[in-house]
Amino acid sequence: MATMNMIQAINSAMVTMMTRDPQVVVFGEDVGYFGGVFRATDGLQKKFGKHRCFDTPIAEGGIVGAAIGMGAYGMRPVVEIQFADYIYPAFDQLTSEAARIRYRSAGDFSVPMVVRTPYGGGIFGGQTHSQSPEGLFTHVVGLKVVIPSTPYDAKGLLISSIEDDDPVIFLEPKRLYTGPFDGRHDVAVKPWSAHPAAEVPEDYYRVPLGQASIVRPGEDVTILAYGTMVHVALAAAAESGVDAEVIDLRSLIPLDVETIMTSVHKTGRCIVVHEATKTSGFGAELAALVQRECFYQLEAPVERVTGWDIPYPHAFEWQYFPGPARVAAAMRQAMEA
Amino acid sequence: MATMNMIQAINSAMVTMMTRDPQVVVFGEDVGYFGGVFRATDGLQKKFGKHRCFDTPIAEGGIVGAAIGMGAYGMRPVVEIQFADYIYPAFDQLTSEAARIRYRSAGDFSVPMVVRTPYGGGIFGGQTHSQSPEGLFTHVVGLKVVIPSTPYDAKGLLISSIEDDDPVIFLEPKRLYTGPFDGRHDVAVKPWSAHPAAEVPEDYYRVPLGQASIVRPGEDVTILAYGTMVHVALAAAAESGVDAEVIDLRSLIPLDVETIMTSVHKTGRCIVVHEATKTSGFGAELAALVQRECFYQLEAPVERVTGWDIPYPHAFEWQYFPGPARVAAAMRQAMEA
Amino acid sequence: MLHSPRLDRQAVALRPARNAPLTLRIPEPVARPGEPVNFSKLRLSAPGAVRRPALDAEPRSIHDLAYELIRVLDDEGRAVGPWVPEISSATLLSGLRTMMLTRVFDERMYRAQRQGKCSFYVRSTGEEAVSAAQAAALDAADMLFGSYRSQGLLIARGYPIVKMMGQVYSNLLDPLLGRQMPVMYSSREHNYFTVSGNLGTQFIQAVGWAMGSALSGDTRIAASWIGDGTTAEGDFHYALTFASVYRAPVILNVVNNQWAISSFQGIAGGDEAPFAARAVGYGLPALRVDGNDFLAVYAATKWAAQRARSNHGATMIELFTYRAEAHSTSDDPSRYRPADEGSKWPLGDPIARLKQHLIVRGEWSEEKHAALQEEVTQEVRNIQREAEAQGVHGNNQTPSPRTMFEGVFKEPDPRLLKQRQEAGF
Amino acid sequence: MLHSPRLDRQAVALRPARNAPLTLRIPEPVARPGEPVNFSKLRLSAPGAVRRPALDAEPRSIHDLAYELIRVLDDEGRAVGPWVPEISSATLLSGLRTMMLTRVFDERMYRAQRQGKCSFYVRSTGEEAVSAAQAAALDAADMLFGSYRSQGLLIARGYPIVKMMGQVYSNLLDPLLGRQMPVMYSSREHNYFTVSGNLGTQFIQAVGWAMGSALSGDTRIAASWIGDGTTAEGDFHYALTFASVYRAPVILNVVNNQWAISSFQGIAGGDEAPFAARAVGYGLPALRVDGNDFLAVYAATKWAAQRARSNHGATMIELFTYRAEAHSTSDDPSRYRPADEGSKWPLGDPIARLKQHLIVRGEWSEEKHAALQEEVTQEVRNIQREAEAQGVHGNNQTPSPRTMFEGVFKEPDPRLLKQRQEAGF
Ligand SMILES: Cc1ncc(C[n+]2csc(CCOP(=O)(O)OP(=O)(O)O)c2C)c(N)n1
Ligand SMILES: Cc1ncc(C[n+]2csc(CCOP(=O)(O)OP(=O)(O)O)c2C)c(N)n1
Ligand SMILES: [Mg+2]
Ligand SMILES: [Mg+2]
Repeated sequence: MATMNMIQAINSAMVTMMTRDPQVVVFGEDVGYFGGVFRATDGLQKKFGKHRCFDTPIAEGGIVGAAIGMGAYGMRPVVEIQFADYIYPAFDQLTSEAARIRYRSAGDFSVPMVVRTPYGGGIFGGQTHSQSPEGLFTHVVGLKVVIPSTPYDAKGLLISSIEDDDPVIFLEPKRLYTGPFDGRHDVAVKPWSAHPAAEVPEDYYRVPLGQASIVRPGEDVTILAYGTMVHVALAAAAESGVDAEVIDLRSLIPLDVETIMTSVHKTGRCIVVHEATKTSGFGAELAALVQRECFYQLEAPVERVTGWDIPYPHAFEWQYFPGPARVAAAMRQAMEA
Repeated sequence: MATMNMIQAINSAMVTMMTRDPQVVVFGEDVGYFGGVFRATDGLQKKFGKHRCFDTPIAEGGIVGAAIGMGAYGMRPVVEIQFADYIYPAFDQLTSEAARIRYRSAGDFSVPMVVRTPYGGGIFGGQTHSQSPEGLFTHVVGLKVVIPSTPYDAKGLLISSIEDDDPVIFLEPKRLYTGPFDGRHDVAVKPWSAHPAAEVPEDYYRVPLGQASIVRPGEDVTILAYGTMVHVALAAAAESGVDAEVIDLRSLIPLDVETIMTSVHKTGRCIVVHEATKTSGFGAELAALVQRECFYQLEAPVERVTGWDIPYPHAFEWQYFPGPARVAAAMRQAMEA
Repeated sequence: MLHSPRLDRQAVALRPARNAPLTLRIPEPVARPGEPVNFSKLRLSAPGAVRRPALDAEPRSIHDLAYELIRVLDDEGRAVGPWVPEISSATLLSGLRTMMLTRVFDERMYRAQRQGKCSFYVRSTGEEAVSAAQAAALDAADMLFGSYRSQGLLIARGYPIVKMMGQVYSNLLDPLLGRQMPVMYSSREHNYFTVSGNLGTQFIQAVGWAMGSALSGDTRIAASWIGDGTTAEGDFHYALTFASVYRAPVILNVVNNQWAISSFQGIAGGDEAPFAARAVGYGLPALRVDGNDFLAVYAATKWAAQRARSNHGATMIELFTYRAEAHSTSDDPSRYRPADEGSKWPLGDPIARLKQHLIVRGEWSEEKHAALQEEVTQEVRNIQREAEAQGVHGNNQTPSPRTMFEGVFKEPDPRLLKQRQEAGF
Repeated sequence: MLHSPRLDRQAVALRPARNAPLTLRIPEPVARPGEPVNFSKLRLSAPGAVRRPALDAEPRSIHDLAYELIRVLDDEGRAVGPWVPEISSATLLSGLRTMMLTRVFDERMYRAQRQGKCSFYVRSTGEEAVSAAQAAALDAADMLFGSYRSQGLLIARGYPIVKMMGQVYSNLLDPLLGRQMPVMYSSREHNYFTVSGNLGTQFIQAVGWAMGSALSGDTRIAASWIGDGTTAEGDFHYALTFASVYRAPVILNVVNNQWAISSFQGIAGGDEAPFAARAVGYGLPALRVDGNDFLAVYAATKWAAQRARSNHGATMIELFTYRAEAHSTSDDPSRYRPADEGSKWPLGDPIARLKQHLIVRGEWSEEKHAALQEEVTQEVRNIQREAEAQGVHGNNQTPSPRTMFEGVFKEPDPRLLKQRQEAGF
């Protein structure tokens, strides 16, 4: 066991898998000698050589296209897209190719690939360093979408993703890299070291895809969240005094429908929280699902607390960010319904 | 007035606008001399010259990128993406650029551009000529998304889209090009000429964006549909004997929330129908919205009848296509709830 | 056009009067329907005229080859010049057979589509030497990333034609379980990568595969094929960039058949510089080859393959040919090009040219050719009968619709189990 | 590596023994931190040595220019050779002032970021001649599609520096209403297109703008700038393809400052062929220019602009320079390149070189230079005071948060009216 922040845990996952499996290769912009702009691949080139971890041209479509070919060859590429905002040039390779190759070839070929990419706001990155595009990928059949909220989960989920034989979009909440940020931007941020989930085994372990985690059991309202918003939801629960059950989805595809349903059946109320813009975000899918499966249990409409339907505005980071106050207000409102 | 099928109506919209506004230019793959693989741009080059309607390299990202620049210059480009399945190479230019330029430049620059593209199945096009990607674009703030279901609407909506000062994704249900296909693939398809909405003025008129149309008033259940599914819903209403109110959304962004809410307040039941895959499709947004705004009126959960969460399989066109039988079954089920 | 208020809205005035108005050039082919065919602008190197550089030549030192045309067969069918390959008569005859089989297969499937037996088909008529000669020049273990017009590669590798027909018919024999449109074959066993309906994507994938092979210390190389029109896609650029940077063991083929559906190759920029020339700018060697000359294609491919196998990296080959038929069964070329353009193509028919060479070589005769023609026709006809017994498109002889809910992921998807039940399968 | 069961799963055996194992090349820069700087591999043409072709030269006939380096200033600061531009001393002095202003501005903003007054900043130190000379060579009505490192273009065009600071501070003066990260300027009035955080996208947009101008019979041309690293994006390829096909009146500039964050230019393929060479393969003329030589940059840009204005179409210019400082305030170059690499850059500092030239020309002196330095420093300091009075990042002196709900579309979005109410603004 070691105490790790989320970057270190992600790095440790790659070290673990590169050690165990010579087919695991890591590449992307600035990930080689430099170790990545967020340091996630720090030391990998030194440790495993420049043929296992190397820099690429600035061409996200090329990175993913090459990874697909390599995956089909038999490697397990783990590629980094420097910011999730820059994943769109790879959109065609991801949706038309990576997601489809197993199905269209009837299993002849497959793409065991992980696309790691930092997402979300909270770092004053403005509209091109803050986006949360997970919703788009959940609509693409053939892609898995995974988002950790703690160092422990980050390592375990990344290992499961690397071992998965299908393409996984692994979105890393960059605001959580160094500490469990709960949205209270005016309060000094705690480092991960104070958090129990910063205790991370140095060796191999898995957190399976498709299993949500109940991070705070409660009776009154179910909060569905992932990534940074898990911590925001916990802060909101504390702030509101509502006995919320906070569920960290951990993977959106596959989705742990059962845990969600069991909880909402119990609480009869549900709030979905994400940082992405509202319209057609993954919150829409969750709300649609919950109202369908728990219709007769629901005592209030499923509420969405999300980013506004605007690009992430640089100066208004905290006015955009769906912080604990907004989530708490939604909780209280749900209780009144 | 003339009788037009949907292709002719779309062509007529472009003729009308190219005649009225010298800034309107049309380009795309095979749209020039040949007039487009679906003939939508037939005759435009001959009529307006090759500087108003021309072929482009096969580079959807290039087409959209060039259109953005031209739009910023002051033209009104109307570009064709040959199949919606091929829009993904343009995804970055659409989402990071076209959708953002007005906002990020605080109005300095804008992108008055229409991207026309045929979408949907029913023509045995397999997984790369049948997709319905509208849901993705509804999640991108800054894009409008328009889908007609009749020749009359197609022309009127396309004119409104061309006159719009913001980027519009104009999705054309290719299965409706030649007739109002209602999903009964084993029945001879009627041509448009027998349909009242095939009466199309040859001159200028608009169908405004953001106004849904109640194509079948009814009391028992609200069906939300667009494109091909409008006709499927009508067939299902007839088949099921349920007194359905069928709403043709016509534009997804902007969305006519009021018409939807008024209807569901009345009927207390709602079914959303689309051909796109289910998870995180636009049906999720509609269901999330309706359950939120009509929670106390709903007598049954909002149901989604959609394509399955698989790539459109060539041999199983009709097993994938959400036809009238499935919609009718959902109607009956909703009535029993 | 300058008077529109809308234009002024975004544009700032200040137009220097000193310049003439700008104009935009819209490229046009030499001839449209009804106009006389004219190939006089084609610059064709003489057979045997282009030098054959060393395998380890510096790319820039051979940049002229991107502007020439490597040809081996002269007008009499003799093999001339430095590019004459070492090639056995058996290989030539087998290549001839592949081409003839491909053409017959194409014709049968084309007719099947016209008879409503399949939804769609794409012929490679006139371009058969590309697949046949390149497959012959590569090893069976090399990985091929073809396009929808690369059926000849599979045929050359001995992939069962009955399976190809099964795929085209989406019938009980379809190895792809009815999931793909016709001609989007896939065969791991034959090292033939699953064909995509999305143009160009396979080009960079082939580079990635080759990178994987090189990273693994393997000896297998990759090859990929795209059309002239498709060179405009971003994937083309990614492929050239990655292949250059990492010196990946891959052959990047551009099949310039002069047309991309209705767009002539000038719409992709082919009039401004040959497609092969693109590669030079990335520091890659490029060969431009008469695509209807089996020997030239074979020789160029061997050169590129040897270069790759010797760790000198990637080569681009432009295969200069002509799409003799419609783009696909959905297309009618008489709407956009002169009907007789194909028959006037100065580089002829690849089958006729190889036949002539074999005759000149003393290995072949008109009679033998006619007999082979009869044989392959009969063979395809028999296979077709066998294939159609297992269903044609639309007659419901398909794999079980249950299967359509399987294989999106390796593990069963719980959503799809539910959806399958809902669908009643 | 060949023993993994996973590898065998997808790969077919059959590996010909006859070949040596393949290897993949991973490019490396000449020197990493702690290693001696070594620029001996740089091939620099001598000042004045490169010919100046006619404006209407066939692109292929001048392909050698993509491999040379146009230089005008010799080591003594004299202007030599065929590229010596007709340029007034006033223009030179104004260019010098632009460069000095840019450098001082950059330094002040860099320090402001270090003081927490802005969230982010990007300097153009060492590359000032690119923007200053190119802006001087273009008309004010020409449309510029810059990158985040093109601040010098705006400064050269007289855009108020106080507004630039307002943008960087996201304060009350910010013309972009706090919506954009620092340095992503936009000014329709100054024909400066809104800068994107997404690399490369502006390249094809510039081509589209130029196409619009040409379609309209206008006389204005477009120019765009991207970095060496960004040439790998698809938009680069789209831009070259469209510019070539339609002969669009645009100048496509690649600012090769040797680094893309931590990746040296070889990772973008610059070691295999100069970036300018890419253009040749598309049939476009390319000039490769000493980017730290104000006169050479000016002359090349004038040539390209005149060519475009005369309807000969697009030109690519590679500006060979060196990124003397960190990529941005988020970067620490000492982690990946030798600390003294910048100071050893053989093509020097563009400000020092132009100063020397002006002195040689008899138009300038050390004293005048020192005075100008003092003047621009004072000017920027005063502007900064003025700007900071209107707020710095994080001190809540911003436009009203209400505004963030406006302007996604031209017409108000009903969703956003509701959301704004919900937000309480
Ligand atoms: C990304 C994408 N865009 C457009 C299409 C539609 N399309 C199919 S084939 C074709 C023409 C391709 O021409 P070329 O590359 O020259 O190949 P050829 O058909 O001549 O072999 C087009 C535009 C597609 N399949 N994929
Ligand atoms: C599409 C995209 N991918 C990645 C990035 C992250 N990024 C920002 S600047 C940069 C390096 C660019 O280098 P270069 O093009 O050489 O320009 P320079 O910074 O040297 O001026 C990278 C990778 C981005 N902004 N956009
Ligand atoms: Mg072609
Ligand atoms: Mg750079």
